[in-house]
Amino acid sequence: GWAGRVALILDVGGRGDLSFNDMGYKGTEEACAAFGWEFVDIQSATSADYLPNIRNAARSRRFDLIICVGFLLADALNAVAPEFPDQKFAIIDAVVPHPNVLSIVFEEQEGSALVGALAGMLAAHYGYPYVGVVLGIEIPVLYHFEGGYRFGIDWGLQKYAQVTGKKADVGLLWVYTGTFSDIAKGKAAAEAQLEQGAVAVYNVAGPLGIGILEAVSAKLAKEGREAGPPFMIGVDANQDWMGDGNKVVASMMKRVDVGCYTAIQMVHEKTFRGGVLSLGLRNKGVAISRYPDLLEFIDFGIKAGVITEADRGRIIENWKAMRAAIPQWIWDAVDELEAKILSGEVVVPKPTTREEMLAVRARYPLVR
Amino acid sequence: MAPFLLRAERLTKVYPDGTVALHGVDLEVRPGEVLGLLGENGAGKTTLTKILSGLLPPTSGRLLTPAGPVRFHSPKDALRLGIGMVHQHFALVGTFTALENVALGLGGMSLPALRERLEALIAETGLHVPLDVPVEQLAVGERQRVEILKVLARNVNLLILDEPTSVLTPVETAELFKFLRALREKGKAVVFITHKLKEALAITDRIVVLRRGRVAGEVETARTSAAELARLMVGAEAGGRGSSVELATETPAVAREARAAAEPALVVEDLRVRADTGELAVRGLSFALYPGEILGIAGVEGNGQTELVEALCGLRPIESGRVLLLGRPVAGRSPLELYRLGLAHIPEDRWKHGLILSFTVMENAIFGLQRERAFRGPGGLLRRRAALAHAARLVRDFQIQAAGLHAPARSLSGGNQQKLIVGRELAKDPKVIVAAQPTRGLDIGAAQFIRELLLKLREEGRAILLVSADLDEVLALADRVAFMYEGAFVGVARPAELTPEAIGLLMGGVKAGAR
Amino acid sequence: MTWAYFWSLLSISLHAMVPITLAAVGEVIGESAGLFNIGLEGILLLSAFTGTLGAKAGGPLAGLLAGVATGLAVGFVFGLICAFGKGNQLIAGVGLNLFALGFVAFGLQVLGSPGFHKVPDGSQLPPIRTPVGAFSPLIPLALALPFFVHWLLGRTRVGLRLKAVGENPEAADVAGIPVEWVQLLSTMAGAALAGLAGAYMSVSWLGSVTKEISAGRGFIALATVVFSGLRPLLALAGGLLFGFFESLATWIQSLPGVKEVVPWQFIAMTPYVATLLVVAGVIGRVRFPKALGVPYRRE
Amino acid sequence: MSRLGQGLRPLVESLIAGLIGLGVGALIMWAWGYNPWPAYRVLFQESFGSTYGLAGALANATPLILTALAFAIGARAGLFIIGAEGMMYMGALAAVAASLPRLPAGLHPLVSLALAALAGLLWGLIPALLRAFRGVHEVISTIMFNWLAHFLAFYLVANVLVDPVRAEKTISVARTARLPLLLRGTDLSLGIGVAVGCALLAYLWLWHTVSGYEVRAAGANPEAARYAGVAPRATVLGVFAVAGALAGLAGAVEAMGRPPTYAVYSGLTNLAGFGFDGIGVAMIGRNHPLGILPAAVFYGGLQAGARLMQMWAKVPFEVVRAVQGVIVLALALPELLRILRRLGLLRRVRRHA
Ligand SMILES: Nc1ncnc2c1ncn2[C@@H]1O[C@H](COP(=O)(O)OP(=O)(O)OP(=O)(O)O)[C@@H](O)[C@H]1O
Ligand SMILES: Nc1ncnc2c1ncn2[C@@H]1O[C@H](COP(=O)(O)OP(=O)(O)OP(=O)(O)O)[C@@H](O)[C@H]1O
Ligand SMILES: [Mg+2]
Ligand SMILES: [Mg+2]
Repeated sequence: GWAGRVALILDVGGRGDLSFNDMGYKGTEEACAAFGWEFVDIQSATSADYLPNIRNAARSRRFDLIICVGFLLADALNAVAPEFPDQKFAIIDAVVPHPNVLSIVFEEQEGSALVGALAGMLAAHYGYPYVGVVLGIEIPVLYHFEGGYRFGIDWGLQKYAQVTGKKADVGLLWVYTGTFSDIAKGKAAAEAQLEQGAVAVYNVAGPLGIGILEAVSAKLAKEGREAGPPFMIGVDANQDWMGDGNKVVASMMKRVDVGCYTAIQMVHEKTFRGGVLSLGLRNKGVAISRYPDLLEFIDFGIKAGVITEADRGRIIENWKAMRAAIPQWIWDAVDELEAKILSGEVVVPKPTTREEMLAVRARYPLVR
Repeated sequence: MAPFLLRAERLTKVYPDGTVALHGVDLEVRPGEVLGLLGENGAGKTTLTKILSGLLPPTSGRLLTPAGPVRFHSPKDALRLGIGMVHQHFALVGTFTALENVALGLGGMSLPALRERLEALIAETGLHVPLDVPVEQLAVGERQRVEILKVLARNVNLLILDEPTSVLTPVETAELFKFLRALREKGKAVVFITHKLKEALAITDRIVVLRRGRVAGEVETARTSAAELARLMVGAEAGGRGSSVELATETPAVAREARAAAEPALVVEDLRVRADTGELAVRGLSFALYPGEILGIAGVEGNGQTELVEALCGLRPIESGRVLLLGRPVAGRSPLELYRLGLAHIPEDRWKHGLILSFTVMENAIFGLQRERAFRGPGGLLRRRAALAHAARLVRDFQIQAAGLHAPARSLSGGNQQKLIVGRELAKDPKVIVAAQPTRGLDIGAAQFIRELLLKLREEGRAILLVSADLDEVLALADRVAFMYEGAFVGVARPAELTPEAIGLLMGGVKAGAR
Repeated sequence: MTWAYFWSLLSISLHAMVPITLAAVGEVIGESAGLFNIGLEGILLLSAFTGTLGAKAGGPLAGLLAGVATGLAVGFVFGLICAFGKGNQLIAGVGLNLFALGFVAFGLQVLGSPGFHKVPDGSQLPPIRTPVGAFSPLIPLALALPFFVHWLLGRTRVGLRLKAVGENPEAADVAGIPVEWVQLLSTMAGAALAGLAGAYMSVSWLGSVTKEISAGRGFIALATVVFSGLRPLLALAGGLLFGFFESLATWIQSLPGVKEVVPWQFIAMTPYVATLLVVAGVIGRVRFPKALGVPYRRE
Repeated sequence: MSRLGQGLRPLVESLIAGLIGLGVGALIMWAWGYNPWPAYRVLFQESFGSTYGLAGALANATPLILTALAFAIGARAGLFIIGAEGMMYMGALAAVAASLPRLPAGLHPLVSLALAALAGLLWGLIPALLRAFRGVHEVISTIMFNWLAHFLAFYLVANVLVDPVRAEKTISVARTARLPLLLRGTDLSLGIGVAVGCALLAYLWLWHTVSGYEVRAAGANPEAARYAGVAPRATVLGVFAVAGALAGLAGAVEAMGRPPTYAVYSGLTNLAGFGFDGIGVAMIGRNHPLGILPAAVFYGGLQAGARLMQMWAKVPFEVVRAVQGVIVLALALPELLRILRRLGLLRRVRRHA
């Protein structure tokens, strides 16, 4: 007696990254709970599995919707979708132009710009020479993050100059670790950046965030402090709750869960149409983490068995204290940037090809 | 005092591969005796003794001591009861020194203390070995001595020796026998395996002959003869080979006119070769080997024979001097090239150079010949049919006992492994043959077979260099015997001209006519 | 680079050195006795996993012990198969790696949060705080252990017997040394150290386990063993060399302006190139126990 | 030992090992509260039970056959070459690069394969030389070269062969150079033909040619082989070359024959692992080219079936890796022979009586 059945096909990253993939899982799970659907999640050992996995699901003709999480599955879906014209598909992070495919893409650059601005102003305010970012494998989606981040930092530094009349000399430390799995690399990279004076390290490498947070904690412990600076900046999910609530200053939330939820909802309510669904600041598909998100994701953390109910209160207290310690004008500035992006007054660059990325790097070199 | 030290009752041994090595063998070892164990290759001597010394468990049957039945789970248990064995194939740690090797077995005792103990033992037994050189750098004979010392060091009261003399010189053998007699006086027992009837007759009190895993007979040494033993070993059905056995027991009289051939087949001039240790092992050797003659090289093992042979056969670089094979320089030529020039080599260490144990009889039969027209077809294809035919021929001509042409060489008895090598090398139709210890460890039948073969080849006008630790063999076969001592010849003579004491002196390194 | 930079680089290097050195030295013990276990990667993975569970259940020490126990267990199975069962060691090792890869990933799937398991901060091994930074207590251990093993193998009767078993098991057997037991125990000891290394990664170094946490370090350790020619001190040197260059690579990458000149991928190659150069240039041929990898049979 | 026995033994052994592996796998599932039987039913139905499934199995087997051969040939020569992984990367990238120029459809695949083989070969050259002339153990050098290949591939994917509009992958192999699919609606390509062909050639080489004989001799007893005129250095170089070429082809068939992308992903997510799985396959196939064929199909089949096992039995596919591990582990045990003997499957050798 299921109202419907959905297959969630993950890329090789698989679950447990506490970010991208887990977000897809979370949204699907919630939607299934809400609409009484059956939920089958399918992981891929190698990218050679993408095509068979999608095809197997479609051949079975048992799914009302097949969601592909990650642009890596785009080619495979592109091949399978026409084979099964009346099977409904959805894909995250890629545009697959078929009438039976809903392509859900995110404006990562917008959110990245916000955390970039935050990081830039933090560095200037606390007098740190650098802001940092640790990225995974060099792929277009990550270009969106890097591009937006660079833009945001630059914007934040100008803002700082406006507000204080002082010019801050802040540079960017960035690393593509080439892995989404070797958390040791994430830790080492973050340690290196923190040691050179990064006020915050932006995690754009899913699971490596675990290592990055380890590095931040170690650095703080070394300086005998509990709360940042230096901070980590979370990604995809709201990761503010990690590290006791006072080490992740904010998260660039990419609501993959919202995307999945919406797709299922559309099918459930018979409003599903192929096409592109773009989620950005506008429709809360991308956002900088705020208090309600914290509460929501503490539950997520408890469910994942990373923290326990007992930690809830302390984490919330720590988080509030951490945010309060940062001057209000910085938060106001972040809100201002968000407003300007929404109004279209500010347009954040969205590099997708290598050339475009190089151009953005040239435009915002951010070297001291 | 108990009438016996150790008694084996109805021992049967079936190896994992199904080989039945022993069927219900009874054996009793009494204190104060040297018990000889004879038998052809594969008769079961090693297997039996491996069981007595706890290395192998019997498939059925039991062992008794005066105290009652015993079950050995490992040599440790046997050693605890004072039973020690010197193995036919060395059981030494190559990278360890003699001292360390001995130390291995002995718990407790400190190395310095052990050193004194060993030096005393060496003095007592005359088994001289350097204590501080890794044994892998020692000559086979020296290693054998270390083996014996190893067991003696743990003053056992039953000492088992599996073919100990096959690598010892007469002098050393005599020394060893002296020591064995001493043991006997002390009321200890010795089990002594050999293929040399003379030795058996010389040292043992009682002899048990094994044939095909059964006791073929037990005799009082005093009341037997070489001929009787030989018959017991070979068995009635051996028929035709009886004569060859006779031949073996007293040294064959072979015509010895060295043919005056114009051209020497092998010329060695002032040859110098280094050992693995780096010091000179061959110091300025010169000799010529003529077609139709056998030049024997006698001498205590470890006097450079191994290095000499390896140098002649392209396995070891030549330090200086000249070696001409049929007029062509040997230096810098690979073994294969030398074979193409007409050289055959029967290697001293059958498992190192001779064979590939995991390869089949067929594959071993063409080993080294694989590139010959006969076996190499168009496009480098292997002519398997030809290879099989060749292997079959060897097996027939050399009476090799194997479970088939596709059986791994590992499954052959060492004697048969040796026959396979000899057969293969001689099938190369060589002009010059370098034979190192060609009959080591072979039973009379096999050994005699190979000796006769060498004589036949000589008759055919081939030149043969025979390096052997078996003095009788050299004297019986060679036209000229060269005595090698510390890398040089101390004398070259016709066997007929040699008196026993002269031989003794030469072996000992005293130059002929130097008195 | 200021001193602060130097110290932190040093700290990163030392932390990266620990798992490789521990695993490598352990393998040196096992290989000296003739057992060649290429399953190190698997042991690291398994014990990183069990270490996490242990730590969550009973604190850091329980975590480390769980890792060691896992090592012992795996070593026991491996020894059973290879020493007593006369199994093929390469095959067993490969099997071990495959099994661990699957088992840990599977385990992480079915335990709460798939693909990743955090060690609660309270259950992590507290580091030793020094003015120049925090160091894991296992660092001094990893630095000292090779010297101990060096002494053990080179100077003691135990070492003599162990090496005898590796060089010529028949000789050892004849000398009354229980070959199989010596091999079993040495390979278990070795695996236990690898297990400690694995637990260190999750309980002390990274504070969590992922399905690929070992990330090839087991193979690097293996390479280090070969590189060392079974000399524990050289194994330590290898571990340090590798740890240092690995960290240095990450460091250089994060220095502003470098990537623009040299692509990061090439910087990331330095540890491997360095190891190769040292081996090819300095070490060259190494001698291994004669019976290494060869099962010993009496019959 | 009868030849029949020798031929039969490894087969039966592998079967028994397979059963043991599946047994332990079942135990693991059961321990975590899954029901193994439906899981295995799906696993095998979907991998070997249908044409579609079998096609998946064969498609997975294709690169494994080649990497397994690369390892097995090394093993036969006494070399423990674990560098197939890196060689394979290089082969795949070479195959992609071969699509830069335009070539006629007939010729293009051949050129691409040749280039890939060459690339793999060259990548194996340095470890080979290090081994032959500096005595550097191949284990260490090939491990290092796997990592070097890993990063070099990352660089080439991201900077040199990168798809200008899709930075996450290289340019795709040209249509003219792709290996045609043998079965529409599956990902089984002509690559399987290449792989099987290579296996047969490898068998012929090792057991029916003189140089193959010498390679095996060098592996079994180098000392004696030298004495028999086998040049050790030449052997090392030759074997590395063949292994490298085979591994290179493995990468090529994957890049040229695996729909839909026909490219190499950054992160090498469509290549990583074939080299190491190849070792496992080689061992299940007893380092024998003809044994490797069924071994690879079985191994690849398990992986193919695992996809549906997780879908219908909801058992995480990783368990299949564990099963594969146990199978290999079990194969290490010669005791399996004893079992066979009890079954009376092996003729006994009697030298006496
Ligand atoms: N490990 C083994 N596996 C199978 N068969 C064996 C094994 N060891 C010995 N045999 C067989 O058992 C029989 C007896 O061998 P054994 O070594 O005891 O004979 P032997 O009297 O020592 O011969 P030799 O005089 O050549 O040393 C032979 O046929 C031999 O092939
Ligand atoms: N795995 C095996 N399978 C079959 N036979 C074996 C095996 N291992 C050893 N043998 C044979 O068992 C016997 C015992 O070996 P050992 O070395 O004691 O004597 P041997 O090889 O007969 O030596 P020799 O013939 O020179 O006296 C030998 O015949 C040997 O070839
Ligand atoms: Mg014997
Ligand atoms: Mg013998």
